[in-house]
Amino acid sequence: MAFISSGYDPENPMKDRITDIGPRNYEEFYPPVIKNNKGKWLYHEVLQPGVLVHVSETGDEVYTVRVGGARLMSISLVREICEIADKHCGGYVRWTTRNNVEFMVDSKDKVQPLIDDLQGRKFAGGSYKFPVGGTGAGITNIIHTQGWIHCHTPATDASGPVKSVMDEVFEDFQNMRLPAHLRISLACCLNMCGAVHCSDIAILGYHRKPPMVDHEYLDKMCEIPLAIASCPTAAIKPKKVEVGGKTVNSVEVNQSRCMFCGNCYTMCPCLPLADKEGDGIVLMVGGKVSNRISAPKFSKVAVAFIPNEPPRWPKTAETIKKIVETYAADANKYERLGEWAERIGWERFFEKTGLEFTHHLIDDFRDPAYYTWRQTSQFKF
Amino acid sequence: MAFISSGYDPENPMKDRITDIGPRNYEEFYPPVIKNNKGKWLYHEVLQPGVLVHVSETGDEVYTVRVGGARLMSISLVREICEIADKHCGGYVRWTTRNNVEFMVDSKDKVQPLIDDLQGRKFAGGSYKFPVGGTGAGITNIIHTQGWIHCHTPATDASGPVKSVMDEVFEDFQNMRLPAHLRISLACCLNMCGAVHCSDIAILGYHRKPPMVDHEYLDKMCEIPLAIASCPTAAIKPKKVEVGGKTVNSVEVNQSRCMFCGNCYTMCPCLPLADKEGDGIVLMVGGKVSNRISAPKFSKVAVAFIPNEPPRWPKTAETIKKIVETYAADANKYERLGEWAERIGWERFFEKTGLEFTHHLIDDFRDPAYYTWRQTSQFKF
Amino acid sequence: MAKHETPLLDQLESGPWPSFVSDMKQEAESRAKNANNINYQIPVDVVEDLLGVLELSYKDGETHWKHGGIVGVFGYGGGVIGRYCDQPEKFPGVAHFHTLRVNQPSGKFYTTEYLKQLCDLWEMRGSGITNMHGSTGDIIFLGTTTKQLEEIFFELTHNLNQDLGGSGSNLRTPADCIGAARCEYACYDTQDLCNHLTQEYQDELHRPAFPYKFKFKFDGCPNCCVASIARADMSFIGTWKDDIRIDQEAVKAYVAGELKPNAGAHAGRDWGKFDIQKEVIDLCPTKCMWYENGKLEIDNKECTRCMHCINVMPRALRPGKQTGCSILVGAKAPILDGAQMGSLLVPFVEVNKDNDYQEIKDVIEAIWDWWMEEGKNRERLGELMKRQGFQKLLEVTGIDPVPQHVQEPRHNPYIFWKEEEVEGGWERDINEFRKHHLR
Amino acid sequence: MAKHETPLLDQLESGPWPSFVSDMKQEAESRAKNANNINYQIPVDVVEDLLGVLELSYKDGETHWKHGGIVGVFGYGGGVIGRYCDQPEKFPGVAHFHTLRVNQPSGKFYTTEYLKQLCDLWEMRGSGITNMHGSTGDIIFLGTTTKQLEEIFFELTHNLNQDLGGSGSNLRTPADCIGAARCEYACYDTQDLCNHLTQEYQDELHRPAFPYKFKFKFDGCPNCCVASIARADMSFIGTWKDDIRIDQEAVKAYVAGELKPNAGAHAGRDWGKFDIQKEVIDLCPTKCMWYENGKLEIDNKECTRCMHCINVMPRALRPGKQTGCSILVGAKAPILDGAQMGSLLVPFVEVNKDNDYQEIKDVIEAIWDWWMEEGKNRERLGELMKRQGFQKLLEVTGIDPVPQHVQEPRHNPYIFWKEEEVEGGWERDINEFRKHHLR
Ligand code: SRM
Ligand code: SRM
Ligand code: SRM
Ligand code: SRM
Ligand code: SF4
Ligand code: SF4
Ligand code: SF4
Ligand code: SF4
Ligand code: SF4
Ligand code: SF4
Ligand code: SF4
Ligand code: SF4
Repeated sequence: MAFISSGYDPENPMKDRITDIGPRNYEEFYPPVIKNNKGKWLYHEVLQPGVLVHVSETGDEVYTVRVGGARLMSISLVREICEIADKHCGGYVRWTTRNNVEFMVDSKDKVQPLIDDLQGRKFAGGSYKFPVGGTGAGITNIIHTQGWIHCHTPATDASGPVKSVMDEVFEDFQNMRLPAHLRISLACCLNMCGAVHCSDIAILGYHRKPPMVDHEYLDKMCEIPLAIASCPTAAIKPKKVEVGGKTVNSVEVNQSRCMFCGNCYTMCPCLPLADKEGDGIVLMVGGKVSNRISAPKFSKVAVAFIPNEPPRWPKTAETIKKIVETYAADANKYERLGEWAERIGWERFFEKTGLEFTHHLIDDFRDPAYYTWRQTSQFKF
Repeated sequence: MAFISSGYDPENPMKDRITDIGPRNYEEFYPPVIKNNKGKWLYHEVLQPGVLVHVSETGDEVYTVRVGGARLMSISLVREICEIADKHCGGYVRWTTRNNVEFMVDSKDKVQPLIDDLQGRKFAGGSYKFPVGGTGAGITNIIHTQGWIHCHTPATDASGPVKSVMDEVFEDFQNMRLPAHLRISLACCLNMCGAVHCSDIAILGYHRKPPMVDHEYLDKMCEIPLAIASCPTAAIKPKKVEVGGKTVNSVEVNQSRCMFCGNCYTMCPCLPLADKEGDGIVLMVGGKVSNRISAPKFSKVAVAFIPNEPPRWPKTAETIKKIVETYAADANKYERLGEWAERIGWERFFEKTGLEFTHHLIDDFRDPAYYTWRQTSQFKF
Repeated sequence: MAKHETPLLDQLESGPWPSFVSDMKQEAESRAKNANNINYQIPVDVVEDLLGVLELSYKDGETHWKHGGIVGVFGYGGGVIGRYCDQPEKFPGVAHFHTLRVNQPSGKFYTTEYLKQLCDLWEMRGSGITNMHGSTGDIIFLGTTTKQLEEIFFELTHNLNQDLGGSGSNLRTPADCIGAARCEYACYDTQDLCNHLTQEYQDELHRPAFPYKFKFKFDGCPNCCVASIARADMSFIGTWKDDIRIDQEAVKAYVAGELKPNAGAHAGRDWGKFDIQKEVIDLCPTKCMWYENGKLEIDNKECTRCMHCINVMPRALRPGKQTGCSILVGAKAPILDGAQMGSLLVPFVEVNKDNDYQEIKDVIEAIWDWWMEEGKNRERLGELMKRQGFQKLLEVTGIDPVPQHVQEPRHNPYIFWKEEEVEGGWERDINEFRKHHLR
Repeated sequence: MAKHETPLLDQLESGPWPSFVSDMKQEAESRAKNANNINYQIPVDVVEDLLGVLELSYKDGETHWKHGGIVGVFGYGGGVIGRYCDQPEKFPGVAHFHTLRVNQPSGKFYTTEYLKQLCDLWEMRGSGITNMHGSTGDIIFLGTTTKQLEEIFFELTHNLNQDLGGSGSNLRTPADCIGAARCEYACYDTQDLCNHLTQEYQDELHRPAFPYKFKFKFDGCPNCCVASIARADMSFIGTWKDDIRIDQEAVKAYVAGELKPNAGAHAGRDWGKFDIQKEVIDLCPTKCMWYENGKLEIDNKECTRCMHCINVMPRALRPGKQTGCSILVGAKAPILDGAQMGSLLVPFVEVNKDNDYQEIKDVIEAIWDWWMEEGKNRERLGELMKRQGFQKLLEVTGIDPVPQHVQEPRHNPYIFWKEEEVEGGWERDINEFRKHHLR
């Protein structure tokens, strides 16, 4: 492993330095049919799950084949994508906002060969490399975050639960039988790197044990005032502690005020929360971001806790499946999961899905909690 | 004015003392037709504005004639009510939860003479004593409070604005042309002695100047810690002040944090807020308490301030009239004012009523304020 | 001639609505005349001075009443509101001008006999001015002197068999809608429950032991004619569990236009022919009704008992027979942190006269125990609920959480887990942790 | 044979959904083989160690990554997330394992030529593992050593004409929906606005001068395909001012069943014949549409541009021609005080390429000035808005309050009047007051 210089001179970092050039210009990357028809599209159609056509006022058409993928991708896989794009799509490809890959061709006859090629490719372990789907009233790719693969704050993994859940609902990735589209997202901790707070179904990693305090190192590794200020519930106070005969400056956590947000740990590595038994998953449901029919909505907590069950998180996957099936059977056409729950009432949501309603689901966080209680005599038995 | 003893002996207050006997039992006061048919009523009908019939499964009927009244009543007027009740109703009468008076008779032929008698009586000044009305889809009596007639915290009068507004909307007291019933309430200060916070139209007295501090007397007349604790925005701090060469304990008001609630004045008379120019009326609209169709709603601030204009508060009365007329013309049958505003959108409410939307109407009080801002791209131009 | 000129107030005599000014003037005159030779125990010109001080407020745009100070009757901590004029020299008749709160009878029915007794008493020992009624529900005797308070109380209790209502950090005078007495919608006997609890809790009503005021209100059905849901720490709202009773013939009569929709409440305008689809079925908030082959059908399981259909067609529809009430808690006016509606605590409870409403009292007393233990000075129940959480309320009342308790589940995941709920507890050893996770 | 046993991860290879484990294994193998004789600049077994540490987490139920520490490229305060393994001895290949955020092109279109260059660079100087893409939008290079950071940056800028994205208290990498490039609904050119502002604000993107992170996202219409309203401090959502364009012939074709509703998006189930009344008109949130005599009519003044009808009948309905965007501000994830959606600040602004989007920049810069002045450390714009009030936001941006700013007016009357708004000001003399109001 010999070091090879890029040309960068550490002694003289400013030499030839190029900065602030930003990303490549999008125009360089448009396939010709896109370049020629940008802003001129008249309408589209979903021809089959995963396949769209857009028709331009010029008469041009673009056919899009969308495939799912773990967004954690090796360069081998990216190169395979390039190979396919070179073969079928003139060397262009795109990613969607939900980490699917879109192959575009400019005429109908190129579609089927492309699909066949994509569907035919499998990993050694047997899973699809490029399953076609993810359009319309179905389930598309799960937006997710790092989990145990790269982050220091997760309360669950990301890629593993995503794979498990997508396996469970895979048919709905390749079908469009749901009342409306259903978006699942995962965030491995409360930082919620994604739009998890507004998803039809949100899988959220959550801690349930207050931080341990690594007194011996805390003052060396952290800024105590920042650690204290970081806590939204003011659960952290400064404290002098005896460690190995020496008095050190440290902090104390008022455990009963802690709601396990991990913000203190973000600010100070001497306050770790992670714990095998404490950590797990919160399921939230009924959020949305589109402004279609109803305004965007936050997801609501439907299951307060499911333990982490690596490698396949069966209880999480099952519960989601149950919610999806109940929704599929009961909602009206065009009705998002949250709109359905509101129409039938949350009391019916719990009855129909068979999920247990526990005291954890009642809001008790700050003033706005009050607005979620029932301030009317209207309810269903 | 010779003192006449009731029998009470101040030297021996416990002598013959009777306590905790509570109110008179309701049964003593039921007219026979009520006593006989309690719990057996089958249905009712509003025969004309102010006149109801209730029909019992026994075949009995009770006819109710409802009349409006200033709830501030002299005993002369109460005696006159008794006289009427003796004459027409066998010596029974009742008050409603909105301070109207109800005369009940047990057969139809007694109704018209009763109405004629009631409508015929006028005060020397020319106003009705007992105007018949207040039923159904109209405007009934205004719930109100003390104002300048008895309370120490009002920012407006009660009886005066009520008289002025009722004069303005009097036709709707004697008609039932509105889309639904419309309830107006008045509270002379933020303590809101009434259901003003959930009224179709709420007239609220409001201060706009922070309390003055009567340093010289404060420590003598108030408990400083209580005064400080009373302030919901923590605007009050202890302070030592020089008064006439002496240092006294007092408090200081951080004026920019004050929202003029008067709670400090309730706790401490040395913090008066009342001010001729500062005080006036806030108009709130769209509240309701019934659970009919939609859940109960809070009233929303529609006009941030109208100056007090005694004796007839013309701007307040006019503005209310304008709101009523717009609502009457635009709402659907059965639609309460708040339901109407929500259906058409508040942007239309302001457009149609011609009321000005000012920055004061945007919530900025605590966390829940956020939920009243517009979190969607849906709006009307 | 009047004692004080009242050019501003005089302008409130015109117009159709009953003029309180005219009424006060007639009372002032009546006192001045004293046709019945009453031995007035407070100044004869009290009403004139009241008009005078009010006129001054109209001129100044400010009240002329001061803080009350502690006046009352011996042994009671409520029922009297002290009041003093800040211009006593100009208006000596109202220099002291306290109100008494006389506990109204449930339902507010009266015999004239009783009313007249009240008038006689108040004529002699007070201003002769009342509020019929105060916002909480009491009969308000508006203005007397300190010395008369005990006298009035003595006469009330001895001659009128009548007690005072509440004020201060007490249970306040409970109030109810007319209910079963004259309303076909009533799901329980509001008068009886109101009266029973008023009598049961006389001690709480008269002797301040609470952190702040506490109010009960009783509505016979979800129409809420006493506005309980908006202004009672505990609202008892009638409801039912079984099916809405339907008289299909009467439904047809409505559809045919033979019966007036909403019992004629909309008769002031021509709204066109009654349209059951538009006026009832489409407005049902749960969309659980349909009209087919001349029959109205209701999927009662989905009905939230909002009353709309019943209100529109009272001769065809009636609440079910398995009636009781829902209990909502925590409503209050805006001081300090904003107004609150009542929040549903008990979805359904039978209102059982036979066991003296024991289930209901159990809920009341559990709540009081909690509030008296935990409530801060001047903290209403609703505020305590906000501060300690709805969960705590369920805990102290021993009620199981059900989805009915919420309009929607929380949208923040900030769940305050308790140590005993978490496997393995909270105590951990940082050094053990560091074995697997180097610094 | 693999370096580490991964019995748990192996179970994630089965099932239809693409297995990230299989993919990582293929990369591990490819590196081990090194068919192209790459001179790997980080350990060849990096992916094996990554699998190993992940397997350990699956066993332990806890992450094995530590805090980052400050690593980055010279002169930039963002673009790199430092990361260290807490078991470096067991997994030396990932002992340092920093990510780079490579600023994706707007719209996320690529040529394979460019992608292959990225792959080559990342193969030699990094783990060969990426995220396509990160949640904010960047291309994520997942894992390299500190030493390689400058090398990669040098190659990116010199050979790929490509810069890093944002991290830290910076402007974060802006992102957009596909918009006009391939979507008929787009009301403005999201790619151009996204790219333009990214370029314009390179300094803000790379050099932390803000209290905390700040995000832009660009949605071409209210469908919000980049979820801007939920996760951008400033969301630019396309909309229009004039009328929805209607092709009545196409409407008829939908009604006749010749065109598939919602462009075929519901084809997976038999929902029965298309019913324009039920599926479009009744679901319109403002009820501003009706179908009469074979014609669809829209009362456009009442339309709130929710997109539903257009989504259902894209061949018949199109957004108007007078297009632009709404700007909503303050969305964020739940840390610290709860999640926020964007709140409407600018109901409508033209998106004007010709003047380099100056009106939009004016809003952005006014907001930044305020936030940089007043924002506390780690306070997002949304939180500042909550703390100082929406009024303040209007003030600093010079925008007039309009009812469009609120879903509903305040229900508490706690208005913080300013002294200059109140006649006579606030200074008063208590002794003057006491002349009229005795103590
Ligand atoms: C490709 C993509 C944009 C991009 O820049 O990458 C996209 C593309 C389209 N969206 Fe989207 N949406 C895309 C993410 C989203 C998101 C964002 C998200 O989920 O994170 C949303 C908001 C979701 C939410 O509300 O939670 C979104 C909400 C919509 C809606 C509103 C649907 C609703 O019922 O609320 C429509 C309208 C429709 O479906 O008819 C729509 C419609 C469309 C159309 C039909 C627009 C058009 O005419 O081309 C495109 C094809 C839809 C399809 O897949 O059936 N798109 N769309 C994104 C594909 C993601 C994926 O790989 O699955
Ligand atoms: C007499 C009284 C009860 C009492 O104990 O005194 C009463 C009596 C009736 N109410 Fe009420 N309501 C009375 C105050 C109320 C209140 C309380 C208030 O306004 O402070 C409300 C809640 C108002 C609100 O939501 O803001 C109230 C909301 C209703 C409703 C629901 C109306 C709605 O559209 O939301 C009905 C149903 C209806 O009108 O069909 C109703 C119906 C009725 C019926 C029809 C019940 C019956 O079958 O007898 C009674 C005659 C109604 C009429 O006047 O047209 N009553 N009613 C009260 C008369 C007040 C007055 O003098 O005007
Ligand atoms: C007399 C009455 C108004 C009226 O004209 O009818 C009244 C009068 C006063 N109320 Fe009230 N309240 C009256 C019903 C109410 C109601 C309505 C109700 O009970 O249904 C409310 C709203 C409901 C509630 O309790 O939340 C009400 C909410 C308040 C508050 C605010 C309490 C809160 O928690 O937000 C205060 C302030 C306080 O307690 O310091 C208050 C305080 C007062 C005081 C004692 C003023 C004070 O701060 O000392 C007033 C004495 C006025 C006087 O000089 O006579 N009054 N007060 C009502 C009692 C008459 C009766 O007994 O029937
Ligand atoms: C890489 C990425 C997740 C991913 O797997 O895709 C990510 C990863 C991290 N985020 Fe994030 N955030 C990422 C997109 C987001 C998003 C989504 C978005 O931008 O649309 C959000 C929610 C939107 C928002 O900004 O509110 C998000 C909200 C957070 C927060 C909470 C911020 C808040 O104000 O509530 C934190 C906590 C913090 O800043 O300390 C955070 C912090 C972090 C840190 C830096 C952890 C930390 O506390 O130091 C994570 C580093 C993980 C790692 O080791 O690589 N991340 N983070 C995303 C960035 C990739 C990219 O550049 O494309
Ligand atoms: S959600 Fe939390 S654990 Fe997951 S990547 Fe973001 S910061 Fe890390
Ligand atoms: S986890 Fe959150 S609530 Fe708990 S101590 Fe840390 S910062 Fe405070
Ligand atoms: S509302 Fe205020 S001013 Fe009016 S009576 Fe009640 S406490 Fe007094
Ligand atoms: S009026 Fe209210 S906000 Fe102002 S100082 Fe007094 S208690 Fe505080
Ligand atoms: S609340 Fe119901 S029961 Fe009571 S009077 Fe009103 S309608 Fe009748
Ligand atoms: S009571 Fe209300 S919810 Fe029930 S059927 Fe009638 S209208 Fe519908
Ligand atoms: S947000 Fe609108 S314009 Fe952008 S891709 Fe989605 S549907 Fe098209
Ligand atoms: S865009 Fe939405 S609001 Fe406008 S007409 Fe269509 S469905 Fe109605």
